[in-house]
Amino acid sequence: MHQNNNYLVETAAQISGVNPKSCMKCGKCTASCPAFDDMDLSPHMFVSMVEAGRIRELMESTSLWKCLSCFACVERCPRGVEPSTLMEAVRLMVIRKQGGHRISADEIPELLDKRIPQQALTSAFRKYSR
Amino acid sequence: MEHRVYSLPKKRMGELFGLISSSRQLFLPMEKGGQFQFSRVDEHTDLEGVSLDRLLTAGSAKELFFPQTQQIAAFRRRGKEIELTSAETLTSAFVAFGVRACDARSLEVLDRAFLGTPRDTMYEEKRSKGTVVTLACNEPEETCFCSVFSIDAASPKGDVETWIAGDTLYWRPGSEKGAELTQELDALLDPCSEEEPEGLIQLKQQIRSIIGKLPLGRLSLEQFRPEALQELFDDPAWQKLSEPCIGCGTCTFVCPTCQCFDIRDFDTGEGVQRFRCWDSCMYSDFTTMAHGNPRTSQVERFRQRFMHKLVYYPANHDGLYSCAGCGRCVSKCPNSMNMVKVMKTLGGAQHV
Amino acid sequence: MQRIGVFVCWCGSNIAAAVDIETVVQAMKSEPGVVYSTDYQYMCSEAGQGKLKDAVKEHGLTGIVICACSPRMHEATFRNAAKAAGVNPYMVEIANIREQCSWIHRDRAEATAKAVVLSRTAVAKVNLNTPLTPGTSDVVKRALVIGGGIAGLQSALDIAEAGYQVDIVEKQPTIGGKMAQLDKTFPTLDCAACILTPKMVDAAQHENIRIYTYSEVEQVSGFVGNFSVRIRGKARSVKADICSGCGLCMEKCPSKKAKDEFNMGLNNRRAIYIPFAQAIPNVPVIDREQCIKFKTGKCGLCARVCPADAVDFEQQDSIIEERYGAVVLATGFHTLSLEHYDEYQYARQPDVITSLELERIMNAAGPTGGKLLRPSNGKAPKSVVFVQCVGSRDTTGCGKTYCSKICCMYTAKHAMLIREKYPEVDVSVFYIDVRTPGKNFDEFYRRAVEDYGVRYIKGMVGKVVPEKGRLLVRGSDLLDDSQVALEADLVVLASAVEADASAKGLATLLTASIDTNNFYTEAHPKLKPVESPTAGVYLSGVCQGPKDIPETVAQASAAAVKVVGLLSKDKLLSNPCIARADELLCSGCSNCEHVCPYGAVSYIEQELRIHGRNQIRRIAKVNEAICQGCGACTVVCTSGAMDLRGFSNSQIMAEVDALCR
Amino acid sequence: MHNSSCTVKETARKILESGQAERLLGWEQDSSGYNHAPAVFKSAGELDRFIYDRFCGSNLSKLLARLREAEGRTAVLLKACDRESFNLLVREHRIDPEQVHRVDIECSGMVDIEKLRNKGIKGIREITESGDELHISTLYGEKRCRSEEVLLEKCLSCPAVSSADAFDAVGQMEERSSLERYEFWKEALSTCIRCNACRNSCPVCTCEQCIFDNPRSGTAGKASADFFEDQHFHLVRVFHAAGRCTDCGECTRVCPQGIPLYLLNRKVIKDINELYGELSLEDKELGKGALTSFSFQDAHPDIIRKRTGDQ
Amino acid sequence: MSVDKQPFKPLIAAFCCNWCSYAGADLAGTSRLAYPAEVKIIRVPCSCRVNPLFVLRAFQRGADGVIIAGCHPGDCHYTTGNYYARRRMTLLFSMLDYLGIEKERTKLDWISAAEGVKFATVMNDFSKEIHALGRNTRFGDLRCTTAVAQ
Repeated sequence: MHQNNNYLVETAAQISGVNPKSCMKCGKCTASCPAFDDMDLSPHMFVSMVEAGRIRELMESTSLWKCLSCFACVERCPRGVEPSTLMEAVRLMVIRKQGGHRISADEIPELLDKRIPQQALTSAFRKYSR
Repeated sequence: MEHRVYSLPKKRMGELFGLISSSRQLFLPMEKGGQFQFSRVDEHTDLEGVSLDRLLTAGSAKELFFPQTQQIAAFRRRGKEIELTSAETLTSAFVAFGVRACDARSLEVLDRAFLGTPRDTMYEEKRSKGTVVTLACNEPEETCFCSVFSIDAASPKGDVETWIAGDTLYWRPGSEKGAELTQELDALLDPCSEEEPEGLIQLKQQIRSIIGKLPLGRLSLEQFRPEALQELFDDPAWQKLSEPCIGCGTCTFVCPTCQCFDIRDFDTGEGVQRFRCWDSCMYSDFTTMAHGNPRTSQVERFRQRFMHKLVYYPANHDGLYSCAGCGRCVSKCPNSMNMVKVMKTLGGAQHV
Repeated sequence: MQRIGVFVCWCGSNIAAAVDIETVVQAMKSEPGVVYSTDYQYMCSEAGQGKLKDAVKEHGLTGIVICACSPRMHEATFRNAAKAAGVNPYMVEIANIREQCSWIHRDRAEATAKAVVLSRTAVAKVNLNTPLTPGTSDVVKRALVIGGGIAGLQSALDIAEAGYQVDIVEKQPTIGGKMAQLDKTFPTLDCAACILTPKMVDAAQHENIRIYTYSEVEQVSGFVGNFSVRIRGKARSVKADICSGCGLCMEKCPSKKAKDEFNMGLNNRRAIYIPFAQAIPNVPVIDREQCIKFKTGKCGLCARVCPADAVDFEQQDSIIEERYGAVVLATGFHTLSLEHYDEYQYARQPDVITSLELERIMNAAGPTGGKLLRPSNGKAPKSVVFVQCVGSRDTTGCGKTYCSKICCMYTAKHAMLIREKYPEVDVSVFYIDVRTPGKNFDEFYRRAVEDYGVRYIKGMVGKVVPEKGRLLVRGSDLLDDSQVALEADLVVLASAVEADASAKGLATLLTASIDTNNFYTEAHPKLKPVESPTAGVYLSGVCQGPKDIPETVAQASAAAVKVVGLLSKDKLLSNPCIARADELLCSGCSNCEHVCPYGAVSYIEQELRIHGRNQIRRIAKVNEAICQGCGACTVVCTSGAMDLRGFSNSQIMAEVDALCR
Repeated sequence: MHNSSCTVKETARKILESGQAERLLGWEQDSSGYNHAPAVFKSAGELDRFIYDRFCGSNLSKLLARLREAEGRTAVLLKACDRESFNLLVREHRIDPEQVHRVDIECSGMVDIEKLRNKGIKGIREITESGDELHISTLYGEKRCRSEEVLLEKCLSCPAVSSADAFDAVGQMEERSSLERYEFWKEALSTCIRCNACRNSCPVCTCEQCIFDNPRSGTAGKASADFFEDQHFHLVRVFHAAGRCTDCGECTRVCPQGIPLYLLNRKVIKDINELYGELSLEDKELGKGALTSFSFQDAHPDIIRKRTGDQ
Repeated sequence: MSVDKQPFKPLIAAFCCNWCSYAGADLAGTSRLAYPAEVKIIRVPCSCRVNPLFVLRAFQRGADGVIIAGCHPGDCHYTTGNYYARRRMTLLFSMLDYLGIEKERTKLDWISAAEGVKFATVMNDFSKEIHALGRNTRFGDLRCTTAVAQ
């Protein structure tokens, strides 16, 4: 189904409950982000792009999946913007668009890798399966 | 003059109402907004709402003769002149059907107040045009105490007296007016052969037997004599009795015998419309005069109401009490204070 | 019944061209109360006013309706004319048939009909008007300034110079406030003490100024022109009148563990102390919580060494009761406590400091003698990082939602001063926005960047981490879209400005309102920026909102002018169109008190005779000197006891009736 | 209920015997078994007539305000629904809490005798309770009725008795079209006889003189000759209670015409809850109400225009 | 209604605060910005002076619409009056709507002394709405409407 841009913006806002307009562009999120080095879009840009309605680009970006959901940005943001929540919302939008299970419990042992933080795997399982 | 009894199968009462309402306005106890009250019935009315089983309407039949609000006159300003128009509206003939014995008695009480001297022409107009068709109370309630005032709910006095016994409506004219109405209904009403049909005799017995068992049926009126006026007036019990009274006017407004009214002007901007409206002796602004209010505390106002009903009125009207024992105040008082409690407290040793 | 005269003005052709004047004049003749109705070309002219005066005499008028231009234009003119003719000025009403009728309606019939309605509406109101007289009250020719910082001092000096008595109440042992703690001031970089201390001396020596230090306002009653104030002077334990300020006591005091508040706790002071060398009064105070004598009963060394025998351990608090005509609030500010900002490690790392602490470190009279040294080890730093907006512009509830306004400038000042004195030290500033509106402000900031090589990084700090004896500052550079990690020896946080804790209590005492941030609210944000909504109470300095020294001084002087303007009057005339409670109707519910923006309503227990019986009732009383006549109280009054003179319930309802007729 | 009835009486006895209060405001038993009137008890001896059962619906805090000038302390029994009224009266200085010995009592719902009658039960002689059933002995035989079916309107959404949402009915009314609402209220309010029971029983209405009784207020309208006056009376009554009404349910309980007045009061409460939420702590401390406080973020009245789209 | 000979002429009462909206109306006048003559202004010191009773009174007396205009939030001459008015009128309008009175008959707007254009626009728009609604039949007192109806 073709999703027009307004719909995407509204959906992101609806899922996250976040108002990107309250961002004052201080960059504290980016300053706090432990996954920054792996991201091509830093958290503050993420917020800024949602504000600008560039959701489709975000949905296609790889940074989306690099966020650890550690909530450092949520914790530190002085304006209550919650970049991580916003990312989660866009991730959900991608998942909902594609539908179906993306990971099952059986697959987890294969995926176990010492370098992957266990927390990330658990949250991935929670997020990507139903 | 003794009138004979007529009968009509109960299921044909709809036709009866139709016939009455074709020549006169007809008022019946009907449900409206969840409450039962006398409402106008015409050919468009759904008779489903008519309830003759319900003992009492929320307001009494008094409303038909002495409405809560009635326009008296209108004044209109023309420049600096004032033009007066009287708001005399003529009432067309009407029939109130299903009036209970207590409400019928209350009209007698009102007559004494309004048709004495000076005569209240507005009341007189309505009274002369209205025909009261009473209905016997098949199932009196625990709040009833009409028998205390020698009212016979088994044989209610009215222009026409009716009974519903089983499947039959019995109809007996009680006055000239009633006889006239009966004549108009000639086509429907079937004259009975006996003076009192068996069904009717049985019903009356049945009603009287229930009345004999009513918990409030044996209140004593002995104490409420004109001679005891001062003693009753000074009774310290009034203080205690009036404690729960919050001074609302519910008892007076549901009372079939309360007759006080106020005259109010309504400024329309270009003139004044003058109305009379029910007033309540329970209100702090009742009979306020230039100097203020004659009764400044609730205990005085409370005492006034009951003294008027039980002592002053009978003293002035040959012993006729201004209470018909309908029990509306008993069931409607927000704080459960009522005529019965007053009578019990002040009425003598056997009830205390 | 009134005898009303109606005067319909043509306003040349302004009204007459659109409204049929004669129709209006004739229509008014049949309105109730009207005994005379006429018209004139220019009612506001000398001749027009003369016509009015003549008519008053000839027809014995008690009320006047002028159908003319807006009351905002000539109400005062016609009221004066009425007064001259012997009619109470408040018996005049204006029907606005120019601005709200003839000028906007083209159709003559329509405009005329509307003019008739507006005129009869005014007639209906005048029928219910009552003569009103402005109240008067005396003015006590003395002002109270609460707070002895630069704001309070400036206000006090200006008032005193104008010839009025002023008392300053300062809760600290010395006047001087926050400015005394500063090193240099932007944008001129002159020394704060050099410009402040002369003012302190001026105030101390001024014949019209009394200074109560170590004192607090405890109770206030009264109203504009006549406040009664109780001031509690806390016991110094040193007799100020005989102490010579020699300082011997301080030298000998064995209790040395108290944090020196003046130096932001960076070093210790004695239990008997003078906050700083130029303190006024130059009289020590004993910190009873620290003093060994007070704690254990033993010691008393100071008393023994005092050559003037001024130490008095028995000294009690003193109570001063005084009356004032006006009050200036100058309670100043504090910097936000940073306990909620763990990420900056302020509480754990001694080398993470606030800007005010840096001021003391940079100050020649400070704990390091003016040398920039790290509090942790006393060594010179090689790199200093400043973080802006710490606790400001924060909507999460940890900090303050507003911009603290002064941080951008003082950070630029600090950065510049460090680079000037220690060119080898790297200085970086993390900022969100640089805000420098002000004379020579932006130039100053640019100098820091361009001439002094301060590195400004657009971004915020995410975390400060101690690493190998230094501090690793992790932040973002948004312009570069990068994360930066700077090694620093000193991290300076620009912590938010917040209203002094005393503001809230004083607001209650004075019924001056405060906003959600505890800054005092001004009577009008644009037109009355130095007045509080409570008449006779004025605002000076940061207590009204963050501001720098020049702005503070400007506001302080403005407040002083307002005070002088008030004190120069012998009597205050009050607007008679004010609220009044009908005592027989009032139920004492306090709702009017709750909505009054001026605190003009108070409650009294009054004995009333009701139905021939005496009853004590709690009833509302409106203070006529304070009430401004907004009418908020009248609407919350359910019994209709509260009414507004000049705009009474019955008057407005009569207007509605006439308008809708 | 029976248990708590004995406990309440015992509590009352202790208070009067110990002298903790000079008098106690409670209910006095009536021989009808349901028409118990509020009464003042001055000594433990008078408590023989004391009753606390399913028929003690009246809110005693209103009567307490009338005893303001009585010497000494007055003890008052407060059911859950009456307590907020009490607090309001304290807040508005109509009751001096120092002069009151407040006793919170339990309640498992009060019976609406009108509802019982509407079930066709007449000629009541005695009512007894057994489990969750009422046994009514009448002139016309024995009747039974589940007590929850005949509770007072105010009990139906009382957290102690039921889990129903008090605002459901208001929500349903809001759903109707403007014209339907108009027709509904026209019918409901036109039965009003202006007896003032709602006003006089309301604990919020304690003005020394009500504007409806004050000919100078311009609002006195004893003669309700036009429907406007019925609307006007109830609108003004509700508005005077706005932000103060504690939903104690007295007005609905006492209305002799059975007008659903709670639909009006709860509408205001619902609006206040939805638009303004809880009062700030500071406002609460000052004893302010929803209409004597404000917030800078309050909605503009246009929100009403946007709320429902119909005509 | 179609047999009505005269076109519907509504009656609109406008309560304007003295400091902002009344001055705004004056400015509209000075700028010759027309709005319908059926809008008639009553001057009050502050929007918080408008008692709901006044609004009801206007409707009782036959007004077809009532508008209250005050200073913008934050601009109140008395600092807080319009905030109280805002709450009170919101609840009043909501209650009127609830009773089935057309909600378009009431309005509150903020008009500053500088907003002559806004004053005229607001009044024109409001008047249009009232025209569209027609005569106020649900909330008037029949006894008062004779004069208006003629």
